[in-house]
Amino acid sequence: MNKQMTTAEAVAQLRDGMTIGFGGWGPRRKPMAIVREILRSDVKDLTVVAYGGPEVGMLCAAGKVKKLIFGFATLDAIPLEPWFRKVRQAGEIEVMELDEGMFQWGLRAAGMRVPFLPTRCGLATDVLKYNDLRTIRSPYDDGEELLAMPALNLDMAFVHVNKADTLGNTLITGSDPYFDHLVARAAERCIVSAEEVVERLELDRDTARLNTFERYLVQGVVHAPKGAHPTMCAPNYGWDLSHLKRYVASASDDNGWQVYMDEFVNGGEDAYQAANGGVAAMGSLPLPTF
Amino acid sequence: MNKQMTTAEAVAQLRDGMTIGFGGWGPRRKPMAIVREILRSDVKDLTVVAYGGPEVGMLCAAGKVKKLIFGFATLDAIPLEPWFRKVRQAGEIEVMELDEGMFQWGLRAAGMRVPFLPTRCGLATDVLKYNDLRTIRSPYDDGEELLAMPALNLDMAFVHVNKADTLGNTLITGSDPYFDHLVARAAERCIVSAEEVVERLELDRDTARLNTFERYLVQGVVHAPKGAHPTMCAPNYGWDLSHLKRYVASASDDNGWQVYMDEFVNGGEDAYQAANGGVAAMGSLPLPTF
Amino acid sequence: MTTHCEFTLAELMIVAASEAFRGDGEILASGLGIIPRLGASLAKMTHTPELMMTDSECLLVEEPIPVGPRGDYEPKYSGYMSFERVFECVWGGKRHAMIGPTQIDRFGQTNLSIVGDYDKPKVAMLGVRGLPGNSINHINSLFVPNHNTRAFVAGEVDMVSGVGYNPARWSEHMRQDLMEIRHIVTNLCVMDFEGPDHAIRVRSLHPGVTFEEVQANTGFELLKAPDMGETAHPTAEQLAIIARLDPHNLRARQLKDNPPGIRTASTDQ
Amino acid sequence: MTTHCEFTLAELMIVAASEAFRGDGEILASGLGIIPRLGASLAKMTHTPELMMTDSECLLVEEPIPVGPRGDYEPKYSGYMSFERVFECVWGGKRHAMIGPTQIDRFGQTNLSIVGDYDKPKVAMLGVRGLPGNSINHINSLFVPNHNTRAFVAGEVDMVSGVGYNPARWSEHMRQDLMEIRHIVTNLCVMDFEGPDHAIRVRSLHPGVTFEEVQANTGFELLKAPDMGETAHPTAEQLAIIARLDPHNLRARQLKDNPPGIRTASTDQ
Repeated sequence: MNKQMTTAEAVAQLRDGMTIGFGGWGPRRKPMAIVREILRSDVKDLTVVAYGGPEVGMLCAAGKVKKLIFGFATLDAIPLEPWFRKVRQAGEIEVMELDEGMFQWGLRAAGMRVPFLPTRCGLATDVLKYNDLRTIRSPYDDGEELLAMPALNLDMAFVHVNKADTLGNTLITGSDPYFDHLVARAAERCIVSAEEVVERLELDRDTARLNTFERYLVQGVVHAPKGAHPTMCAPNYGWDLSHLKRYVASASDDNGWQVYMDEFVNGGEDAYQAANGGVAAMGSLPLPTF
Repeated sequence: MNKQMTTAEAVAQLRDGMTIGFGGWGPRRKPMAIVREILRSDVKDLTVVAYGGPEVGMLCAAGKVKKLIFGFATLDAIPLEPWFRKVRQAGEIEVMELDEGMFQWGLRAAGMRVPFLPTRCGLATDVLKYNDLRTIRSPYDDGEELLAMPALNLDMAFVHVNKADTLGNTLITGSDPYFDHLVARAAERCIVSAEEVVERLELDRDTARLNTFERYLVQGVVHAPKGAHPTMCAPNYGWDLSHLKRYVASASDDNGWQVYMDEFVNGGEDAYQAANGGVAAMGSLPLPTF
Repeated sequence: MTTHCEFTLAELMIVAASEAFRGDGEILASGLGIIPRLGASLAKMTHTPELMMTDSECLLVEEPIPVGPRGDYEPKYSGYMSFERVFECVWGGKRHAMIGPTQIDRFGQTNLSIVGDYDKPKVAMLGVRGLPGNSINHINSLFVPNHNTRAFVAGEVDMVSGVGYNPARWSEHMRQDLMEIRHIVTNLCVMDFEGPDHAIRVRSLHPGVTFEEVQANTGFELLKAPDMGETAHPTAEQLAIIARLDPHNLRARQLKDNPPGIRTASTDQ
Repeated sequence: MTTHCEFTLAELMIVAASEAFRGDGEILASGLGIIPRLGASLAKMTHTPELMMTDSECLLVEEPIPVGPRGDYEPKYSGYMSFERVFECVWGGKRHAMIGPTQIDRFGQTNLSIVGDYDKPKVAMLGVRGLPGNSINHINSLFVPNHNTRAFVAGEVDMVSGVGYNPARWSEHMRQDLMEIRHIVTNLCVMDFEGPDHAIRVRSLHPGVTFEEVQANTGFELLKAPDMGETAHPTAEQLAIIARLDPHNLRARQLKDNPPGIRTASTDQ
């Protein structure tokens, strides 16, 4: 059993119209090497499900996104995601805009294979108005009305981790594992990219706890060092603010996206690393202070 | 802010008829020093909520339990909990017998202040027959019928942890934190007992992750070294099989419970430790191999 | 090629238990009790290496851990499976558990709660434990060390703890498609649910056991699988692996008098 | 006793923000943005030490962490608050957050999603983020650095992201009792929701600001609190703590031109 594959093999599994989820949170630990491969591919009409960072904006910029299911899209240090904003303002994508808590609740429902989970979140807001969401009543004496958050079932999930083995065992060594385990559980298939891939993880008790989802959820392992760039991948490296600014500018420049694609994406991952100062520089980007 | 108190002060907060939850799992990390204090008290008519170990049997033996909400009661190495069995067979307690997963689901509902959470567990079994549980239908097209697990709201929770500070910050250093965080969240008030109590926990990033619930949930901190005995408290010490056997025998002996109370409980915690070979011996009980 | 060698009934049952997991692929294999656990471990060591297993606490291992005291053996872990995580696994359907309930009925419904009247039971056991959730969410197999009519009851079990294929228990809006009961491994035979409407069939008889003996010790009617034959004997390779997985020979203490795998005239039930 | 000293409007607002957390006891205080965060930190350092705070990532601290680069400062942690755990906190109601929405209406409903038409918005912002869940589950306060009619809109906000006290939005079976909007701290005043039916009142005016000016910059009618006075000036002790919590003086960059706390004739809006 060896689940290693290339980014190209991973992305070859996508089909037009699929619903795909991304791990990470905003500009944090996003599987960007895989996103760049998607940008280079012909796949289209995707429903993208994410706590959105630049992967959302880039896929929007490239016209890959039919529908976005999200709680936010942001680059954090730069609050507004430029391409998400541009495409959203042009009315070019459908959206299912959710509370952050509802979002993880919908992933959780999918992972446990229930059609919905109830929550108070979203009631009395326009989240109910603009989405096809229903409410339910508690069957007990309280009779409370709650929002029924539907399961967010994914066809494919992409998650970037710090370390993996060829069997699909993974470790997230940053202090916050975010919701990647829920993304993985919600998906029919999950492919991880990893900073480091070893034959077998052989862990002690403490380190084993940094495994947040099981290998039976993982169908592919891609070795992608600096694969989260320009997002951060704690504790390995921080986000690349200068790259992010360059990316933001592409939304204002004439033909900006094509120029960004030519400069960074179309040449492949080696060229991408070279264009960003090489892996050593990328790996030494300092972690941001919050 | 100093939340330190004695077991006596902790137990003085109980009132007849309260619903109280215990952390731990079977014979693992049970707040037994507090349980012994309850055994010495006048409190009665309790509804006890637990993944049951000897705390359940002892409280049953002492006639403290009006109703038991549980998924199981066991001593693991000795599968059948003797006093639970005896009292249950005599029809002396009400029971709400739940699937292990439903049990944590009900605690979770209480912690997030929703009246119920849906699950497939329990459907098509007699769990539905013997409890006042209702089902609901998904409001979406699937229309699936699910069991509505009601919130298990607790008046008080008792949890034993490896380390705490006087503010109520806690660490569970065993590899499995069980469901103590859910027990704490489900409760109006939570009192922890701890192997070690320090003024302030000052942790590094990795150790901080061993904190599984927040101090705003904790109203009292009891210093109770070997306070989980005769249950295990990994990684500090294992369970005391010879004590557990002695306890099991009490259910068959004439006047067995009174003898057990006199021998181990009525004299207070110092006498308890002495009767079990002293804290050094109790602290060096080997961890069981599974 | 099968090698002829001596084996105990426990070893035969370990091999039969292992067969229940064949072809499961990547799911968590949980064998509860020494024989089921050795069965799951043997499955992983031989025909189904993709299986996942824990250290019987909360850590995942890629090499099954021998049962009993470990001496200096330090397991290498590959991941985490806390009790809380187990419910994610169970509810996600990624598990095959082999458990030993107290009662089983013709629908495969199981009981681990009480025997007798619910309000004042003759025998109170563990409680339903994880049976309701396990049985409705993932594959289960059953292990019965004493095949008799107290275990395989007429009618329904006294307290239905684990679901089965009893249509009266399911509404049209409940999802029954996520459950499966795979095999029942007993000290007499191996059974499955592949008869009409999931009726229980005898799949194979242990050496020296007759169908009539099995039927006489079962509280409901059994079918014979068309290809019902003798339960496969352990191979020398399997016995060697079992010996490594059970260095203290705990398997010898699981069945009364540790009977041989092939009955002699004197080993009556 | 108040010491007379110079202070900026940002410092005045930090102290006003801090007052919003007074008496909250043991809950997580989350100030989003430099001024709210310094406000929450100041609250913990002075009148409400029971408050809990994070390192703005996922670890709990008992000493608020200064904003900006930390040099050699290594925080001591007291616990864990991953993003996942935050939802346990929020849904459990154990939090008071101070956030800066783009629009606020007379019901306290907030918007962080879009301005204009929902399908083709004039401005797309962050998305609703955690506003729906935060607002319905725990205490919230609001921070508005530019008090004007674009922030405080007539009618309802363009996309109701956070709930408010608008009866039309609530059914009789929804629980509205878990929500509370505490204070609104702006560059002109402090407001609360303690009017009849939670109508918004001006609680205090910043030095040199008139009620009429506030009203003119607000898209809906405001009430005056009976004891409406001047917003409390920072004390020397508070200013010293603020300086320690913000060693790089990031607070000076939060408001355009970093105006003084007491308006001079030339500091018109």
